[in-house]
Amino acid sequence: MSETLKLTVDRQDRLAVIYTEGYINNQGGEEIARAADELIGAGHKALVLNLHGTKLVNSIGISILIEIIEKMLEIDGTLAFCCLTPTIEKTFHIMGLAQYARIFKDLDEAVGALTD
Amino acid sequence: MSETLKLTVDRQDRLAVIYTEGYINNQGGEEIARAADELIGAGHKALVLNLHGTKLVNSIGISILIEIIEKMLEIDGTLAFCCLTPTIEKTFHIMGLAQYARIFKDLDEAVGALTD
Amino acid sequence: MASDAILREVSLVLPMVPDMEIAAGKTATALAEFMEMSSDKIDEVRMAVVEACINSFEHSHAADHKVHLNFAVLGSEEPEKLEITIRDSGVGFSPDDVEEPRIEEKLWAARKRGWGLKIIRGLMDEVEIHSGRNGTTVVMRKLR
Amino acid sequence: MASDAILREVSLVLPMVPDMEIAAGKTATALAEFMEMSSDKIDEVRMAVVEACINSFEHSHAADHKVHLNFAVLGSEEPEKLEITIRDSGVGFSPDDVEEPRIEEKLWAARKRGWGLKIIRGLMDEVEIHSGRNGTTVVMRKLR
Ligand SMILES: Nc1ncnc2c1ncn2[C@@H]1O[C@H](COP(=O)(O)OP(=O)(O)O)[C@@H](O)[C@H]1O
Ligand SMILES: Nc1ncnc2c1ncn2[C@@H]1O[C@H](COP(=O)(O)OP(=O)(O)O)[C@@H](O)[C@H]1O
Repeated sequence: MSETLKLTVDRQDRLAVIYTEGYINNQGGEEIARAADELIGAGHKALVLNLHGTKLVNSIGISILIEIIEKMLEIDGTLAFCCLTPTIEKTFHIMGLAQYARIFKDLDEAVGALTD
Repeated sequence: MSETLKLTVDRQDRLAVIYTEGYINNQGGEEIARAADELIGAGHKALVLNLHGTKLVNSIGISILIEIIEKMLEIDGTLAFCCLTPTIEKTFHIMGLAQYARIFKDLDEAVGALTD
Repeated sequence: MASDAILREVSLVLPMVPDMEIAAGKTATALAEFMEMSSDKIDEVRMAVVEACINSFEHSHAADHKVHLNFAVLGSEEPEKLEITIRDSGVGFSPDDVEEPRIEEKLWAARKRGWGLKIIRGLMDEVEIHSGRNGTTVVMRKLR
Repeated sequence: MASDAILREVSLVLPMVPDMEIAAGKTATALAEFMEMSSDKIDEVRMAVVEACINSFEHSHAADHKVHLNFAVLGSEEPEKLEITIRDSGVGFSPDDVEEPRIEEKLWAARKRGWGLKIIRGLMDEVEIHSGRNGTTVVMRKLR
């Protein structure tokens, strides 16, 4: 109930940023996937997921994000994450997500790298 | 163990500010009382307890603060609190502490009022 | 409408040792957040639970050295009320014989304590205390 | 030195309903904070507990619809280890038969899930799973 994820989307040019706030569980993961779908549909080829406002994720929520990676690979785009807590970053490494999505310390670093 | 209170003291002229960080329980209350004693001994007649870094107190810790009020009344000094969470402020009102100690929203307000 | 169906129930058993009241406060917070209580109310519930635990830790002398807590989210369909029960199997006391603390009397008194129950009553919407030879049970409720 | 004396022990019973894993995470956090674990380790413990609870919620089909948790701070004098036991009385499973998930295989696969146990093992120092017809017990430990 209270644990609903809040999403904010910032559409730039080629790039778009999704900001999350809250717990990424089942529903949270699905909401992010929906938002990403829309952005991909609208032509954005580089997506940054800014998880600054997310301190907790679960494996179900994260596994849904694998769909976004698939879609990005299909369109030859890039998915990046930034502002991960150490535990979330560790989890992404445990899962091997780090091989298919780029991980940046903060948004500036991510945007810099993706708009070169 | 982990729940130890951290105190920082800022000695100004007549005024001194005690900043707390952490849980004000039994030991926490005693530490504050000791710090206040020292400051009163050193001649400070106005004390501000800045509880910005304290989100939880218990009644044992708070009851120890009544000693500081006594000492302040004895020397005709002033005890003030600032940056209280709404629950801590409510608790001070429930206890009637608010009649004997002044409560300010922030440090600026407290310092302003006490150095007039 | 009946508002007392139990929508969720959590139980917690804590050892009577310093700082364990924090764990009780966190469980209360988790349930209150689930109910989408305002953050101020959540904080009030947390403090009330902390006080009740400390009372059991300090005064009950329960042989099992444990406090038993139950957290129930009550409501008809939507969560309406958080009911927290704090139980010890200690020596008990007579709540009616506890004198209401007054700040005027606590100033310059040797014993400055005795605020816990007053604070609990001030922070919660309903408080019941059942106490006797088999221990003490405090039931407190907060409306969403 | 014997390091397995129980310095503190807390038990928690949760209903198998969404978001209740958060309460388990908060209790784990309270104990880990008490031990003065680093905030990174505390966060790892929290996530591992959340995952284990979700597994019981989702897969156990326990008739009592409850997860039973035990949190024990172990050590000789100082706290050294946090041991968390998550138990359900559900259908059980064979941990050895669970295939290790690999990202290469999950990409373009219909079922992308299956990461919980791997994450738990990656975040905790020791993990034991006992499972059978009477349910599943996961014991996980983290050194301070
Ligand atoms: N769980 C309990 N078991 C036995 N006695 C209790 C319990 N809770 C409260 N009491 C009694 O009630 C009195 C008042 O409690 P309280 O208002 O919390 O103040 P304090 O704990 O500071 O004395 C206590 O001093 C104690 O005698
Ligand atoms: N408590 C449990 N009771 C029954 N089966 C379980 C339990 N925990 C895990 N399992 C089994 O182990 C499998 C792997 O679990 P996990 O790695 O957490 O991934 P996921 O939950 O996403 O499937 C589950 O699909 C389930 O079959």
